[in-house]
Amino acid sequence: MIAQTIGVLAKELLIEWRDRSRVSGLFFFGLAILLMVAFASPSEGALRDQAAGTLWVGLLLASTRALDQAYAIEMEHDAMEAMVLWPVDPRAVFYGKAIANSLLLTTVAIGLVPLLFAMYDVQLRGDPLMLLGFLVLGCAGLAAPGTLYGLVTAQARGSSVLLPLLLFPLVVPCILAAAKGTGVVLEGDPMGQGDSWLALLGAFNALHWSLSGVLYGRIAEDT
Amino acid sequence: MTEAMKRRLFGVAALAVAGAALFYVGMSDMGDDLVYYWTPSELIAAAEAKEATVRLGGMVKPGTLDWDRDAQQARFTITDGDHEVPVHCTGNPPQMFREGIGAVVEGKLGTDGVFRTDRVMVKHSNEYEAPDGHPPEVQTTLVDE
Amino acid sequence: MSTEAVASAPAPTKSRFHWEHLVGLLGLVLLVAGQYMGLFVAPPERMMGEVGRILYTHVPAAWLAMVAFTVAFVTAVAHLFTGRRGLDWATEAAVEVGAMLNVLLLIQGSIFARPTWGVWWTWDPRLTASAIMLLTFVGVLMLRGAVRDPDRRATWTSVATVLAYVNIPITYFSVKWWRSLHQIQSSPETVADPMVFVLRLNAFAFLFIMIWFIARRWRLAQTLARADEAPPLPAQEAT
Amino acid sequence: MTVFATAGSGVVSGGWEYVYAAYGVTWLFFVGYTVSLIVRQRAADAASEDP
Repeated sequence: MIAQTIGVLAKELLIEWRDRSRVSGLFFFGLAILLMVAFASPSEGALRDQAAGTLWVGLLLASTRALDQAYAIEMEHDAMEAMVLWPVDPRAVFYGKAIANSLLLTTVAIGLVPLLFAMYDVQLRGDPLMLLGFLVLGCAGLAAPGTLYGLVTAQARGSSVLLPLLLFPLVVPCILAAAKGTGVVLEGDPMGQGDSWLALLGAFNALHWSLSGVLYGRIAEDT
Repeated sequence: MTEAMKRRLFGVAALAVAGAALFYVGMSDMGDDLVYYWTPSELIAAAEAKEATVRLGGMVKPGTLDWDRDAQQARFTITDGDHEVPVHCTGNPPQMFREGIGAVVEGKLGTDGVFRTDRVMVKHSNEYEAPDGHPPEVQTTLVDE
Repeated sequence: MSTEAVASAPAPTKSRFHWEHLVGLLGLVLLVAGQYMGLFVAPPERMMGEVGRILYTHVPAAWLAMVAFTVAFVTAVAHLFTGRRGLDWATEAAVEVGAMLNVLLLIQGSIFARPTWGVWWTWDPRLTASAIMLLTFVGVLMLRGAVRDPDRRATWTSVATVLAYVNIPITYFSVKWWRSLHQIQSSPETVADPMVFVLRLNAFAFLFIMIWFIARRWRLAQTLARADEAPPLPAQEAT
Repeated sequence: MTVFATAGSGVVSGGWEYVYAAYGVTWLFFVGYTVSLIVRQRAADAASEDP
């Protein structure tokens, strides 16, 4: 199963690499959100305070665009059934795709952070490694349930509304912990709260990465 | 090992991980860091706290509450017995706010030593009591969790 | 497989009497008594005065919304293991009733918050968590509405219900730490004696009424499923 | 709005209108959901009996 997971992951990454427009599209989508929130913000001081939150709202919205399309290629080529008939463990498909989505989102996130520093006038007072930890775990937390629900909503009516409707409330803890944690890293952390948010994020990831893997197999049987 | 057994094993392992994650969140004391507030003594001791948003908790010192309801602001002093910090609050405190009650404020300590906040939280105990009922027994802790 | 189970099941009984009506009636009696006592018999609360009476109708709604979602979780898990259609109907029923109680809970909470905290809404952990809980389960119901194939709909509902449910504790803790102050959960030990009785009375009333709601909603789902799976009679007659 | 007159005293006084509103909304929901169940059940019965 691990070999299969790596196989699926390699296939997904190859597709992304051949058509790099998706990564850059997501990046500019996120950038557009950073800009728009800056226009909506009352003052520059407020901008600084909400920098971390804006980053994560941008990533959350970008993730729905990414996950919407996670199965677009399979849908286009009517390969959904082939994927089930394929002698590949559905869990391998899930983990391969979910890891690919995490990497995609993390790449976008890492690209956006320098722009956030520039546009929102924040500086990094905390540990850069911790910031990286929040970015990776936060993106992974969005990707796990997102990949699962991507499969569900890709085949349901009105999927573009349904995916955010299902995904957003589910990832509230993830977004909250990631945004709060990122904010703490950016602003400095006199009360030492970063570790707790990181732990919460870790627990969220453990919960959803394990459970979604089990449930994905069940869903894939029925598609 | 057969394919079905592997599958079952994976399912059990995944459920164990999920359960452990939930258990960890519920049982560990990592929330303590976050629910944590500083007492006036600790706030005064922590020099680096001048710019970051922190929480300050203590008792509203009797006789210090100056509440201007029309201007929607209040001044009062938070004390822990040893030290006290003057607080300037913009926005109305909740109705149960009064002198001698436990309160936690969230904001920043200015360079002039005044703590500015727009968030006042009253910490009344979780007991529901009849007015002439038994006196509350567990009102010693300011913040229960 | 489940289609056969449905087809071979006995036809719906025509009698108007079902066991759940007894439970519902008991619930109604208890509710009248409990709400009356909450309004006029129980003493006013020490700090919150008369407004504290909202507790007797608010807290049971909160408990029972959680119970309904727990029922949904259990039937969803059972459905994933057995694939029985009846369990899917039960999940649908319990999620809908839970969502209804959750809306009620939020409105009551809002009414409670105004005189005690001075605002209709505050980003209090329990308020926030229950609003998110409502959104997650409304998402489940919407997902159900978006899928026509009954087997697929059943599986997806179960999966979404399981995820929504296991997410509740982690959501609760995250928002608790986000806006970290709220009085801790009241338990019977921290509520004065005469108040516990009224609270329990109302809780049982809500419980029985919830059972009645879920049972009725289950029968509705059953009727709808049978109507859906009935052979297309007009087409057969035409040939 | 008797409730706000005592703001700052630490005890909430009055406020019966809120109590009645909260209890009223409870009954409203229970009755409303019951009605909705009955209406939907009728419609479903009608649909399944004579297609």
